[in-house]
Amino acid sequence: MTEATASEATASEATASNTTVNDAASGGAAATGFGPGASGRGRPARTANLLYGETETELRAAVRGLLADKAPWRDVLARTETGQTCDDGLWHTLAAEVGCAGLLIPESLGGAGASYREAAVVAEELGRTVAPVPFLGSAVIATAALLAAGDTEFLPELASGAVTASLAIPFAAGTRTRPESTVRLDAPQRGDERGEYRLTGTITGLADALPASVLIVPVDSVPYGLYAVRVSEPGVGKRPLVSLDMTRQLSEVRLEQVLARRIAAGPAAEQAVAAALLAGAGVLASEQLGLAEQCLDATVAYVKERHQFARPVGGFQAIKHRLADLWVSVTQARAAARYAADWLAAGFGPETTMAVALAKAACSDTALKAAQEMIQLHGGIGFTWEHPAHLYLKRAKADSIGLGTADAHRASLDVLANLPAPE
Amino acid sequence: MTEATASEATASEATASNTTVNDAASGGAAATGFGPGASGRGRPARTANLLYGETETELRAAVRGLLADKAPWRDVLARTETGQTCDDGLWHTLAAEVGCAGLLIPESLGGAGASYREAAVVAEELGRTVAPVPFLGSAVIATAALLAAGDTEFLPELASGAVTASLAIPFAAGTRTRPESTVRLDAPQRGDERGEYRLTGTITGLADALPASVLIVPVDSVPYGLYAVRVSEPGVGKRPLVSLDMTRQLSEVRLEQVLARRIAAGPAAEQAVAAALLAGAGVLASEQLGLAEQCLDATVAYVKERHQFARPVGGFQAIKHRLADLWVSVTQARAAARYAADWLAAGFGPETTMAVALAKAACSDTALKAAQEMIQLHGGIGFTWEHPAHLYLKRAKADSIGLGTADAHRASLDVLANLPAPE
Amino acid sequence: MLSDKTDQGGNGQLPDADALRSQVAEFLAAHDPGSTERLEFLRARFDAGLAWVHYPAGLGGQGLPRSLQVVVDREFTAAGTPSNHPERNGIGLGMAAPTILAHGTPEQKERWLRPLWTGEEIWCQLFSEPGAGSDLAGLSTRAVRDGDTWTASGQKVWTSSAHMAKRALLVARTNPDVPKHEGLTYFALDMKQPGVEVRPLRQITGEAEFNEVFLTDAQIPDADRIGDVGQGWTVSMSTLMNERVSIGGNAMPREGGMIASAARTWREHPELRTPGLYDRLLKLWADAEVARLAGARLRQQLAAGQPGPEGSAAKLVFARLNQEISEFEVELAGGEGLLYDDWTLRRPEGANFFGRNPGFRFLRAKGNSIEGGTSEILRNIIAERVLGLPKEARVDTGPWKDLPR
Amino acid sequence: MLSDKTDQGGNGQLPDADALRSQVAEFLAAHDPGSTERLEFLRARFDAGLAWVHYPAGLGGQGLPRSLQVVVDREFTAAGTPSNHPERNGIGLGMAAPTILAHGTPEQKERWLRPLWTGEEIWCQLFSEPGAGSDLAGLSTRAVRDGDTWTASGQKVWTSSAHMAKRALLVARTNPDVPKHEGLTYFALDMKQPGVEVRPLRQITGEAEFNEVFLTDAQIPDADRIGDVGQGWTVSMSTLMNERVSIGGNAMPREGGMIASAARTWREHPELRTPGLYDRLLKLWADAEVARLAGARLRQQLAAGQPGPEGSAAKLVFARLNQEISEFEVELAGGEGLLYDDWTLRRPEGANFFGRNPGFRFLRAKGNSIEGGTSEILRNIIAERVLGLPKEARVDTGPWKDLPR
Repeated sequence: MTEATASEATASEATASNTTVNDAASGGAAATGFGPGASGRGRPARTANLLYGETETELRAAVRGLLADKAPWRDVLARTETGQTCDDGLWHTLAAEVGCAGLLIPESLGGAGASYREAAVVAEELGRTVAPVPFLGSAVIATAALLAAGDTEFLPELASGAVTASLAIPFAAGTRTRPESTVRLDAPQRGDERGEYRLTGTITGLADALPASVLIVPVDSVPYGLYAVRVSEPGVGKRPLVSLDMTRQLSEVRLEQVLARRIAAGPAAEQAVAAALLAGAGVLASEQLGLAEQCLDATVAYVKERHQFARPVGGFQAIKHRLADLWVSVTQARAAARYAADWLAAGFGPETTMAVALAKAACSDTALKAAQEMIQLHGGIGFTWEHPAHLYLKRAKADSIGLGTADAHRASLDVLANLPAPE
Repeated sequence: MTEATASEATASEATASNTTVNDAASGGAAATGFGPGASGRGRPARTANLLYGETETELRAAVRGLLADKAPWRDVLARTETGQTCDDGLWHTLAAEVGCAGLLIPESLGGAGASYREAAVVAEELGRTVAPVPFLGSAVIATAALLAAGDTEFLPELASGAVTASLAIPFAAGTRTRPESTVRLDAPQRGDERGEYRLTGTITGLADALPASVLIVPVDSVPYGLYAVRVSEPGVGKRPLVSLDMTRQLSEVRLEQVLARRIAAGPAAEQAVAAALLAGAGVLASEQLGLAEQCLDATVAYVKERHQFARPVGGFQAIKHRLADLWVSVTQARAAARYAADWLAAGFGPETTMAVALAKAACSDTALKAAQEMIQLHGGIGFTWEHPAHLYLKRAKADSIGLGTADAHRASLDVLANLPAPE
Repeated sequence: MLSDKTDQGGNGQLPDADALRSQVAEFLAAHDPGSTERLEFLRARFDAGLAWVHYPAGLGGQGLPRSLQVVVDREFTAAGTPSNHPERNGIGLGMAAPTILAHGTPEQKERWLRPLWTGEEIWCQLFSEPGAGSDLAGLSTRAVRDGDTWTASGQKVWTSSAHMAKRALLVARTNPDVPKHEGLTYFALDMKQPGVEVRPLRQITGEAEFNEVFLTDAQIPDADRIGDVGQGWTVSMSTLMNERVSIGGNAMPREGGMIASAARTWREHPELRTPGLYDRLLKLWADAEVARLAGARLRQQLAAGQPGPEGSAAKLVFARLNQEISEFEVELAGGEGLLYDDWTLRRPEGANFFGRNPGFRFLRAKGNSIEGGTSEILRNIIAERVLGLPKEARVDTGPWKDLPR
Repeated sequence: MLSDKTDQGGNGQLPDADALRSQVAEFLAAHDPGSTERLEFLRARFDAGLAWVHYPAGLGGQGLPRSLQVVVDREFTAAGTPSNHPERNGIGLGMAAPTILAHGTPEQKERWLRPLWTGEEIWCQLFSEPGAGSDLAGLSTRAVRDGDTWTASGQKVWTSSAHMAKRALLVARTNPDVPKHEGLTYFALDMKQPGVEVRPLRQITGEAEFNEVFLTDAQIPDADRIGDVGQGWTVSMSTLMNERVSIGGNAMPREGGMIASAARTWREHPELRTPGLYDRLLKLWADAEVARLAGARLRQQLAAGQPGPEGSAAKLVFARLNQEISEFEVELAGGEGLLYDDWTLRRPEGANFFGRNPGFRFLRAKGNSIEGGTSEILRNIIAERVLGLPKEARVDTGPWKDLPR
């Protein structure tokens, strides 16, 4: 079991048992705008907790149990071919009864006052089942925007599950630069006497917007503003789009002179959008982690059962080594995902941006690899419609593009890690 | 043996049997300067011959026989620790007796009047044995420069093996842009009454320069010029460098007011250097191919013999699949190397530049991968000095940098294949 | 450049090409494409030995080198004559015909080859089963003989064009008491009978390009058995050899295949370009072009009578590149890449690896490393047959009926 | 952020850390580092139970959690006390000590642990053989008993610090007539005797970091046998478990390890930057940082009493990254990358993965996927022990003497 040893290299450290993560930079509690910023630089280093806590483990068990019962893959698959691709019933249970909608919302506003660490665990479970609910869009991204904007009107409704919200930014937008808005402010530019505004424009490629009853719409007005729109208002139109991942169907939203309330303006609005996208990318990484784990588990189980040449396919060494490599990737992805969740829980700042970039890059690649191995190692059956593998492949591919690709997040290391690009 | 079929996709073509390579562009016979140029655009497409011809096969047999006899790996290894890292005896036999020095030189100048197709085959065999002879530097690169410069003084001496020449450009130089010269022209700038010049300067990182008795020195004079220097002249100093690949040891050359003859000036000189570097890169690709094949062959042979767990290591499926993948890479690399050799034989032009870029990129990666697999699959023994594996690893790594890295050659596809870089 | 013999292989020009051209000219003079009815014309072409010139005289050919086929095809195409639409009968032409030629009786060749070539009879292949994919020899479909008739029952999968086919190549187990390779027999099954039910098999693309075929006491006259009883494995192998060369080894122009749309999108959409994607594009473009050259080299070897084992390499690389390039293309497309064109169940005419939108190409490419021999099986074949590495220890040598499944 | 129990694992702070600090303070008061002789000081520290606090009382410790060791080490380092130079006795501290503790007799622990910890006695490991690398249990070195003495003969390889070692952990075959795992016995061998010859084993770097050790009738008193006769395999496994956790799983600052020099070169030499290299650098930097986090998570699991199998993952990733990063670094260096610093045969004090020049790091890294368990063996372990996939069919279960070699 040993070919050679080089223990000297390592034994000296091995005798010590340093268990801290020496974070080079550290995060700021206040949300910063786009780009890494520098607000957090001065603050003391903290030690990230990369493990799962008891409360997180309990939450996971509750969510997993519910999904096992309410989101078996055959139902998830069948729903992708209906006119109602979002499972409203499941979402209501998850949001209101389990309380997932209010995880990030302070108790003072009716939420659970938990953190991104718990939200990330819920995302892992949703990734394991590719359940079609707007947790990411409403309970994470829109909620993060409202929190950063200091909203108090909508958050209680979100916490109770009465309202589902969506930030009107295309899913394919990256987290690094402020996406250009395709919505304009109609006269009166400064809003009417009741402080109300009118919005007109079309935004396409939105995730989790179909079930949303409230839209948070950024507008490149002067100043840049964040506006809330109730879809019940006249002039709001939604069009479902045929999406690669029908378990998180994208849509196009049209606004015609729609009544809107401004919830943030200027830097505050910009920071709210930046925080929302960063939080979304960080939590999405955990969704990808859960997806990757499920693909690995399902494939390992299958190759133990599937016989060819009168042997379990999982007994062939080439298959064993590939699954071992995949398991290794998952261990790496998990560390990155937990690091991002823990830093998001601590607030926004350069180290949080770094953590999210590392996690989204690692988890995007791992989830895609896992889904592809799932199909290949299932052989023909994995290539058929009547098998869950393709649901995972499509979700993995869409997630790898959503909220910044692995490439895009690694590119942010130019500033975050001081690795300048070639001229 | 079949999981599914999609023969429709292919059967229609399968019934036909098109055996031609549709070369998009085609080469010009005249040497062009740096960059792909456009001289060849208009000319009719030709069909590249990607196979080995009879004369090439015979030449291979002769060279392989000689090397098996004169360059066993233990001798090659031992020589790397001597003061004489080039095997002059072997080189003389190869150059003069087998006639490898004059392959590219027309019979009218005492050469064999063969082509780059044969030179490439010799390079393959030299790669298989990492034999320390200056074939690439003298019989390919320097010879190509002299041919392009229309020289008649030195080529006969090179053809006879009496003289070994080296182009004074660092091995790490790429083929795409003209390397800056570190040598200057001393007064009189226009040469003296006998048309002789004086050169001063230092060039470092030269391959195959230690055994060279003639140096071809490019100088960024006005006009740009190519000068020939006899090493016997006063003022020439050579210093061997401790090199990663001691089977092709690099060196530094110092010139102090050295007597030189100008053999080309202006565009002619520039074209000569461009042609020499391109030809060198193309033939080097075949050297890498031969090296990769030898690493594969030696490793396959070893894992058939080596027993662990009372089984030949080569019977473990993970090992089998890795060697299969390596074999696949070699088949790809061979096609690219032959394509480059065949286009070089046809002359210089855009398609030749394309062919060399593809070959150097593919063969650099394959050779490095093959040498690394050789070490890993030999286990501990492959990591020891007293085994040939490291000679191949060091040669493979040096070759992957020499005359343009894979990255550098692929980068030239921006123009060659019209794949513009991002802004 | 040198012009040694192998160079002749480079363009398939052999002395009697001209002779053939004049043959075609005479034929066309005798059968005016304009006035002759389509089927009549094709049958006449077959009978004239100008269908597939490498087939024997009397069976549509005249025993010439396969490389001359292209000459004949060019002439007929130039003259605008009716086509036998090979794309509609890929398995018939690519797999059934060579199998029949190699293993069929004179009577079977006589009976089957002409309607096959003219396209009157479409063929499909009943090999794979849910429980027998890579391990084809483990298949369970039973065929029992009673006098001059066989009765077959079982389930087959991954059969393309089964819904259009008149006949099928069927491998069935005729003796479960012997080791698995020895108990198989090969048949030509008439698909148009009550005992044969064809159901569309839907893929991850949403399309149903393939079928499941359920056999329930399907009848096969013993006259339609191909090869001896118990020889089914040998016959199947020759069928599959023909399949393998047909995937991934075809002539293509530069930037043909999957790379075409990726390169086009790159050129037409500067706004989508990023440094990371550029590095991937350059690698993929170069690999695709090198793979194209490797395919060309393979065909030159065949033409020069130096067949090599590189065919398996071609299919492995074809699958890998199709997957990596389409994966790249979806990412390059960004927001567009998150969309799909249509999920409704369709029945395409044939496989279309490079069609529709990036999402479709991405999904369809996943099948390339499974269909026609998984990449894992191909690596085994290369390791064992090309590199001569030891075979896997076998545990399936006992009677088929006793093997774990 | 949350502060659940596991968070305690995050920084190793446990209640009795202060108690320990005062212990150390008392000890230092009693033994002035300035005036006490080095060896005397170290022995006293050992006897005071402040050497390795997780070891039992009387053997240099006091049975405390391993995580508290860092507290003690900090205090002693702060006080500038003499070091036992763990880097010179890595195998002794990392592998021999835990093995002796787990399998040694009280007398052996008494006799060996103190001089081992103080550095008076360096230990090495005699496991691998030319014919037994991954298949350690197949080793051929024989040990024959005659009364209270064993006589050992054979060849061992890859033994670091053998030339400095006083004692060696030796596994030898004491019964060739039983299956290979059952015929092994574990010994502590006195290296300073005529029957032991140590020769430098040169690596591809030019260095001789390891040795070959030739045993010719080397004598071993039965009192130096560790574990029962025939139990050698079990004892070896516990030794190797300690080895595995020690490679690749160590605490590092961000941009520590192999990535450090690559990133520095990138920053300091803008002229070397290319787009292709940039893409590789970003991937490697990100992977290295994630691997660092995975290592930190692994240590948090251990500290929280939730040991996981991730150790094997750490070593696999460590090897892959060291190889890819150093390969990148040589290419980045360009012309400089074609040079080497020194090929002359040297005897380094220990392994130095990250030292010297890029060429050295590139070559040395090739060993990382071989030493301490090849990457292939690690993948087997993960597949079988972590994922529960079927084991390879074994053909080596018969008597050792009858196995093919």
